[in-house]
Amino acid sequence: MTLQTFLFYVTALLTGVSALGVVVTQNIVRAATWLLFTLAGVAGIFFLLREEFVGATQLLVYVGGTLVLVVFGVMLTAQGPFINMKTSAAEWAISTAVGLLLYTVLALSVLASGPLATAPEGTGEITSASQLGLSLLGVKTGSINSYLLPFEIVSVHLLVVLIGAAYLARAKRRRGAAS
Amino acid sequence: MFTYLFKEVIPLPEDIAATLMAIIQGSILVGFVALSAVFFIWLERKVAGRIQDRLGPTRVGGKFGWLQTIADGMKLLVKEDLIPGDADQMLFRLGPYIAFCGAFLAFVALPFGNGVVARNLDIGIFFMLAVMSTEVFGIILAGYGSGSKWSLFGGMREAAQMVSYEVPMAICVLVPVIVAGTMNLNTFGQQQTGMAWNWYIFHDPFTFLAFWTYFTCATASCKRAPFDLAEAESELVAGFHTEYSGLRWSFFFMAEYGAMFAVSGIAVVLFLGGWNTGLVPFKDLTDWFGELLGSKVAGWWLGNLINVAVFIAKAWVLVFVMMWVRWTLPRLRIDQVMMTCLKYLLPLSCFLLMGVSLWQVAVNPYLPGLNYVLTGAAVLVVGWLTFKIWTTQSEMPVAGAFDLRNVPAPKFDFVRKS
Amino acid sequence: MLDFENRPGFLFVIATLLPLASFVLLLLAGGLRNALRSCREESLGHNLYTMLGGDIPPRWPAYIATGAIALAFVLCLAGFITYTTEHAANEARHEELHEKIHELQHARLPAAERQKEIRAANEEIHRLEARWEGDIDWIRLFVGSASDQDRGTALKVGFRIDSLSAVMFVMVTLIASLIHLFSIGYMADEGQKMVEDHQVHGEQGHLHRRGRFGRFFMYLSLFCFSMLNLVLADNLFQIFVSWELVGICSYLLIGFYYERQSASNASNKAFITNRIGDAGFIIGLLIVWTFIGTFNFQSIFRQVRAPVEDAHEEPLKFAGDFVRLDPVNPNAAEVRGDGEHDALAPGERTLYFDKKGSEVLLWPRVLGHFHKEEVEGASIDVKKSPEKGDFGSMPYWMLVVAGLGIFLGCVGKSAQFPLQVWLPDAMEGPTPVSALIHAATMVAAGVYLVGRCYPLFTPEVRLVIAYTGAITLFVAATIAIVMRDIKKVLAYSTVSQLGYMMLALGVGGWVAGLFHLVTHAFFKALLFLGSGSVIHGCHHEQDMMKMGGLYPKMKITALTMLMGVLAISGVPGFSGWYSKDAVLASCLGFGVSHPEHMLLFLLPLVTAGITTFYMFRMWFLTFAGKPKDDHVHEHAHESPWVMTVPLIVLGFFSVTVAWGSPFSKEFYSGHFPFLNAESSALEHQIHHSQPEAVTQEFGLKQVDEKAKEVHGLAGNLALAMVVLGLTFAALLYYYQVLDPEEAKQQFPRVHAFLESKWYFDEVYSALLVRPAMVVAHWCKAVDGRGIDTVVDGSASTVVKVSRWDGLFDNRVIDGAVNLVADVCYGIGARLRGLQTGYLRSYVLFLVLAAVAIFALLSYYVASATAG
Amino acid sequence: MSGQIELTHCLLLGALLFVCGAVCMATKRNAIGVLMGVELVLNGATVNLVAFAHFNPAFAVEGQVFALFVIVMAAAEAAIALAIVLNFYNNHMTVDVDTAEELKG
Repeated sequence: MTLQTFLFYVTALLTGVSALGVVVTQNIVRAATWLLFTLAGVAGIFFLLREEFVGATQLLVYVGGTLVLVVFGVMLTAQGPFINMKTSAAEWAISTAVGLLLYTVLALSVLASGPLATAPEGTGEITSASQLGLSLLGVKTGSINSYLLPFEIVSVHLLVVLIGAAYLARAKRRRGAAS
Repeated sequence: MFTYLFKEVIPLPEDIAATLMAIIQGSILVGFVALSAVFFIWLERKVAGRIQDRLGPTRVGGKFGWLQTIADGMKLLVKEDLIPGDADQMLFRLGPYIAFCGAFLAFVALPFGNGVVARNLDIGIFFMLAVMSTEVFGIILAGYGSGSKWSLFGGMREAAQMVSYEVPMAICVLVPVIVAGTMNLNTFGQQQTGMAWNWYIFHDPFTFLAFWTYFTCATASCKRAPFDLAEAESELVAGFHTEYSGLRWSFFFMAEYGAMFAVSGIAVVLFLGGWNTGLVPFKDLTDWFGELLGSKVAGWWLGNLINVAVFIAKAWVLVFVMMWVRWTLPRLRIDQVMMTCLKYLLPLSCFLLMGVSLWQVAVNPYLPGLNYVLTGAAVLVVGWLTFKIWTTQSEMPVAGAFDLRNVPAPKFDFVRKS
Repeated sequence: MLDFENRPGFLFVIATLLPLASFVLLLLAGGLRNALRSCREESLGHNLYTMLGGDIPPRWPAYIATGAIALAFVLCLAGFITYTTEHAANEARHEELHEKIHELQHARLPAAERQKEIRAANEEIHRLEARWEGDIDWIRLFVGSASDQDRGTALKVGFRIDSLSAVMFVMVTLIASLIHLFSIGYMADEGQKMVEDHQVHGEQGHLHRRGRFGRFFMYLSLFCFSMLNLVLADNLFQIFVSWELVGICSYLLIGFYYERQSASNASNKAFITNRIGDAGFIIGLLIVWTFIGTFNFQSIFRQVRAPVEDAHEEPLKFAGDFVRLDPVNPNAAEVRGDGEHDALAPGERTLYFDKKGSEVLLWPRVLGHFHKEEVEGASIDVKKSPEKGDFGSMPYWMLVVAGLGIFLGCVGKSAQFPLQVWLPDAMEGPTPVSALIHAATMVAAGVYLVGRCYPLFTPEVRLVIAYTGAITLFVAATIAIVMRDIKKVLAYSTVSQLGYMMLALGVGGWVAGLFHLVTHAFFKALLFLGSGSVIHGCHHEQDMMKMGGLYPKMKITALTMLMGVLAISGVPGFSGWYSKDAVLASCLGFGVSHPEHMLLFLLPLVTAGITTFYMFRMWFLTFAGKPKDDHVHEHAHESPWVMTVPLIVLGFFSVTVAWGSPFSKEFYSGHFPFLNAESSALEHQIHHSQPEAVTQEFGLKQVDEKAKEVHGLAGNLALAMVVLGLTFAALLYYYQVLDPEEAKQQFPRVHAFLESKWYFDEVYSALLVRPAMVVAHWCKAVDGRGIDTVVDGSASTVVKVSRWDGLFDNRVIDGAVNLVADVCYGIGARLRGLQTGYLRSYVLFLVLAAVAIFALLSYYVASATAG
Repeated sequence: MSGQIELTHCLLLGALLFVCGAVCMATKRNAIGVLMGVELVLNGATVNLVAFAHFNPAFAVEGQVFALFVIVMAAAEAAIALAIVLNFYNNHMTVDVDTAEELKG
C-alpha cells in the first residue's frame, strides 16, 4: 500500500461516510455540512487522481458556489418545523432496501465488468490544463477532439439558467401576505 | 523543495519520504501562517494607533510592544471555551476549522521563491482561488451554528459578499494569466525576472488597472474594511464570530490574516514580480550567488533566502496597505458593497479582460517597448506621491481652536442620492 | 453634366426641373407639417411645426415657387438668346459638314484616311446636334428586333430645342412668372389662419377652413413643370406624361375651392372631358408605337415622310410627302414578267407605287441605299418588321386614325368643338389659374401638340382640324356675346381664339397658328389678370352687369385691359393684329386655292368682327358708363403693386411682342416698316422650325405663296370687320344708341340659344349622360334581380345541405370521437392511482426500474455471450 | 492490494455516492434535501467520469471535459431548483415536497 492508495482509501472512506451522513441526518443544515465534506472528499479524490483542474473546479464551483447557494436556500426557507422533517419508518425501510438492492446491482456489475474496464494502466500521461483548455476552445491537437460547441452550449445554457433563476426567484408579493 | 534532502542526503523509501516531506512542509506553512498572523495583529494595532494618533502597544516585549500578540494569544488560550446553549454544537465547532483550512490550503500552491513551493501545481492560481472559496462555508456555519441573529446576519452578509467578490477577483486574475499564458504561479515568477519593467503590472494599461481592481476585490473578499460588513462591529457586535471566544476565535483571525497574506501573495506573484527584486537584472539569483560563492548549495540557500525575503516583504507591504485603507476609509453599507461589486467592479473587470485580450492580439506585437514607458510613468507617479506624503505637514488642530463650525463637510459621497 | 457652354440645351432642362424642385420642396414641407401636427405640443415638434408655417399658412412657399419660375425664365431667356445667336451659324456649319462628308465619300483618298475624316466630320455634326438635344432611357424593353435595338424597345426621356420650343419656353416662363407674382397679391386671402368661403353654405353658416396659400403655389409649380416638360419633350410619350400631369394640375386647380359644389363639378367635368380626348390620344400613340416603333418626333417624321433626296443626292419628286403604295397584284407581276418577287423572304411584300394606294411607305430610319428610280418606279420590297435600313409600310387608314386620335387629344385639351364644354366651367378656379390655363399652359398644349405632330397628319386629318377650328371659333364667339360673367366672356374668347389657331394649322398656316398662340398667350394672360384685378377690386363680384364706371377707380387695370382688348381685336400695331392677319391670310390663301373650302375663310372673317364686338362690350360694361351697382362701385379699388406690375408688363408685351426686330432687314423693307404685318420678328423666329411637310399637301407651296399675295386683302377685310364690330359695340354699350335689352327681347330664341351655349351641355346630357344612367339602372336591376337571386338561392341551398351535414357530424362523427375519448378516459381513470404525487415514490420507482433494466440487460448480455 | 489506485474502487465509490443520492432523494421530505440528493447523484457520475479519464487514455480529455460539464450543469440545476423551491415556498409556505401533490392522479 503506497501513500497514494492509503490517502485514497482514507479519502474515499471519509467521502462515503459523509455521503451516508447526508442521507441519515435529519437536520438539513447538517446535511449540507455533510454534503460539503462529501464534495470536498470527491475533490480530494480528483487531486489524488492527478486531475487537478477538475478538482479545483469542483471546489470552486461546487463548494464555493453551488453549496453556498444551497445553504442560502436553506436559510431562506428554514423555519423551525421544516428543519427536521421526519420520514416514516416504513419509507425508510423501503428506501434502504431499494438502495441496497441498487448498490448490489451496481457493485456486482462493476465487479463483473472489471476485466472489461481494465485499461492499459499507468500511461503516466497526465492531461494538462492547457490541453483541456485547448480542446474546449476548439483547437485540435493530436488525438484530442474539439469540444468548442458543447462548451459554448453549456456556457449559454448556464447564462440562460442563471437569468431564468434570477427571474423565478425575484422578490414577489407573497400570495395572501396581506392578510 | 526538500526532495534532494530525502533522495540524496538521507535515502528513505519513497512513500515515507513523501510523507515526511508533507509533514515538514505543512509544519513550515502552519508555522508561517501562525507567525505572520501574530505579526499582523501587532502591526494592525500599531498602524491603527499611529493613524489614530495613538501609540498602540508599547509595553509588552520592549519599546514597540513586540510581544503584545503573544500576550494576547496566551490570554486567548486560557480563556474559557464557551458554547452558547442555542448553538448547534457540531456546526459551531466545525466553523473555525473549515475557515482556517480554506485559508491555509491556499499556501500549498503559493511560491515563496523560485521553486520554494509546497506543490508546484500547473493550475496553481486556480487552485488557490478554489480553496479560498471554501473559507466562506466555515463562516456560514459559524454564523448559523452560533444560534444568534447577529451571527447569522454576519454570516449571510459575509457569504454574499465573498461569493460576489470572487467573480471580479477571478476575472482580474485572468488578466495576467492571459498575458503570461500559464496558471502556474512558479512560472509566473520566473517570467518576471529581471528589472521591474518585466513585472506584469507594467505590461500594459489593462494589467495595471487589473492590479488595482484585483486588490480592491481581494480586500473585499478578505472582509477587510471598508468592506468588513460581516463583522461590522458597530451594528452586528462582531458579526459571525460574536459568540466565539478563546482559541476558536483566534482561528478566525488566523484565517483572516492568512487570507490577507494569501491574496497579497497572489497579487505579488501575478503583478509585482513575485520573488524578484526588480532591481537585479539577473535571471536567477541562486545561480548568480552560486557562481559568486563557488558553491551551488550555498548559492541556492542564499538566493532563495533573499527571494523569500523579497516576496514576503512585498506581500507585507500590500497587507500594510490593506490595514492603512482599513483605518482610513469609513465602512460601506451592505447594499453599497454589493453595488460596488456587481455594478462597477464586475463590468470593469470584464472590460479589462476584453481589453487585455485585444491588447495581446493587436497592440502588444507592434509596440514592444511600451512597458518601459509605463514603468517610467508609474515610477514618476509613485515618486511624486511619496514626495507629497513626505512633505505634507500634518494639520493637527490646536487644542482650544477646534471649532466644529469650521470643520468642512465630508467630501465623500457614499450615501445614495435619491 | 451641367456644361452649359457645350450643351446649352441643359439651360432649358434646368428651367424645366426648377418648378419641379419647388413642387417637391413644398410638397415635402407640407407633408412634414401635416405629420408634425400631432406632435406640435412638444418643443421640437413645435419649433419645426412653426418653422414650416404652423397653423397660419406661411408666405415663403409663394416666394419659392415664384423664385423658381422666375429663375427658370432667366435661364430660358439666356437659352433663347444663345439659340437665336447661334442658330444661323450652326445651320451653316451643319450644311458645310454634310457637304464635306459627301465630297469625302467620292474623293480619291486612301480608305483609312477617308474614314477618319468622315468620322471626324460626323462627330462634329453629332456634337452640334447634341448641343440642343439629348435623351436617356427611361424603360428599355428587351423584345423586338434583335438587330435594331431602338425600334419598339425603349421609352426615352429626352429634350430637343428648336426655335418653336425656345419661343414657347420664354413665353411660358415669362407669363407664368407674372402670374405667380400676381397670385401673391390675388391669393393673399389664403394666407390667413381661417378663410371664410362665402360661397359655401353649411349648417353653421359659411364654411371656415385653413388658408391654402402654400398648396396653391405648389400646384402652380407642378403645372409649370408639366407644361415646360411638354414643351421640352422630344417624343410623344414624354408629351403624353406631361399631358396627363397638366390634366391633373388643371383638375387640382379648377377644384381649388373644392368645398364649392360648382368648383368640384367643374374640375370633374374638365377632367372627364379631357379623358375623352386622351382616349383618342392613347389610340394614336398605340398606332404609332405599333407601326413605327418609336415615339421620337424626328424618327417618326423621317419614317412617314419622304426624304428630300435619294441616296445619290437626286431630288425626289415627292420630297416631304407621304408615299402611298398598293400591294402588288401577283398576276400583274407575272404579266410584267417580274418573276423575282417570288423569291421574297417571309414577311416581305412588294408594293406598287400608287397615288391612292392603301399603304403608306415607311422610310428607313437610317437612310438605306435607294435610288430615285427604285422608289418612284414600279415596286418596292418592304418588310413587316423593318430594321434600320429597310422599308416598311402601314395601312394608310391607320395613319389617318392615328392623326385623328392625337388630334382628339388636342381637341380635349384645347377645348375645341365638341369638347369645349369644360373650359367655361373651369372659371370656377381662382383667376390666376384661369389665366395660366388659358394663356400659357393647358390649352396652349393642344395647339402646340398639333404643331409638333404636324408631319404626322394626313390631308384628311388636316381638313378635320381646319373645320373643327372654324366651327369652334364661330360657336364660341357667338356665345361670348351674351355672357354676363366677365370671366366667361374671356373663356369663350379663348375657345374662339384657339379655334383660330386650329384653323390656321389645319389650312397649312403652321406659322400663323403658332404665332397666334404666342401672341394670344400674352394678351389673354393680360385680360385674365386684368379681370382678376377687377374681381379682386370688386370683392369677388364677377357679373359685368353689376360693374361699370370702374375706370376712374382702377386706371391701371382699365388701361392695360384696353391694350389687351385692342390686341385681341386685331387693331393694327398691336400684337394680335400681326397674328390674326397671318391666320386670315392663310385661310384666304387656302380658300382661293380650294374654293370649295371658302367657308374656312368666311367664318373667321365674320368672327373677327364678333370678337371685337364682345371684347369691347366687356370693356365698356366693366369700365365705362355709370356704375350699376353702388355697393360694388363703392368698394372697388385698385389692386396692389404685385398685381398691377404684371399687368403693366403683360400690357407692354401684348403690344410689342409681335413687332419686327429693329435689327432685322425686313423691318426696313416695307413702306411702313412698323405697320407691316409681315415684318414680325417672332413670326420669323417660329418660321425657322416649320417642318418641311407643312407645305406638301394640297399643293400648299402655292397656297403659301398665295397667302403672301392675298395678305393685304385679308388684312383689309379683317380691319373692316374690326371697325364694324367696334362701331356696334360702341353704339350699343358706350353711346347707348341702341338698347341691348331691346335686342334681347327682339330675338328671344336666338338669345336663349346663345345664352344656353348652343345647348351643348343639354345635348350631351341627353345623348350621353342620360343613356348612361339608364344603362346603369338596367345593370343595377339585372344585378339585383337576376344575379342576387341566384346567389341567394345557392346560399340557402347550401344552408339546407349543411344542416343535414351538421346532423351527420353531430351524431356519427362526434359519436365516434367521443367513444375514443371515453375509452381513453376510462383507462386513464384507472391508471391515475399510480400517480401518488410523492416525489419519493417516483424516485423509488425510477431506481427499481433501473435495477430491473440492469437485471434484464445483464441476463440478455449473459445469454448472448453464452449463446 | 496493489500499489496503484484501482478503477474498480473509484467506480464503487461513485456507485455509493449514486445510491446515497438516490436514497436521499427518496427519503428526504425537505425539497432542499432532495436537491442535495441530486447533487450526490451527479457527484457519483463525476467520480466515474474522472476515474475513466484517469484510467483510460482514450478518455483522458473527454472524461475531464464531461466532468466539467456535469459540474457546470449541476450549478445551473441548483440555481433553477432553488429558484423553484423559493417559489414553492412563497406559494405554500413550506418546502415539504409531500405538499406538492397537485399532480396526484
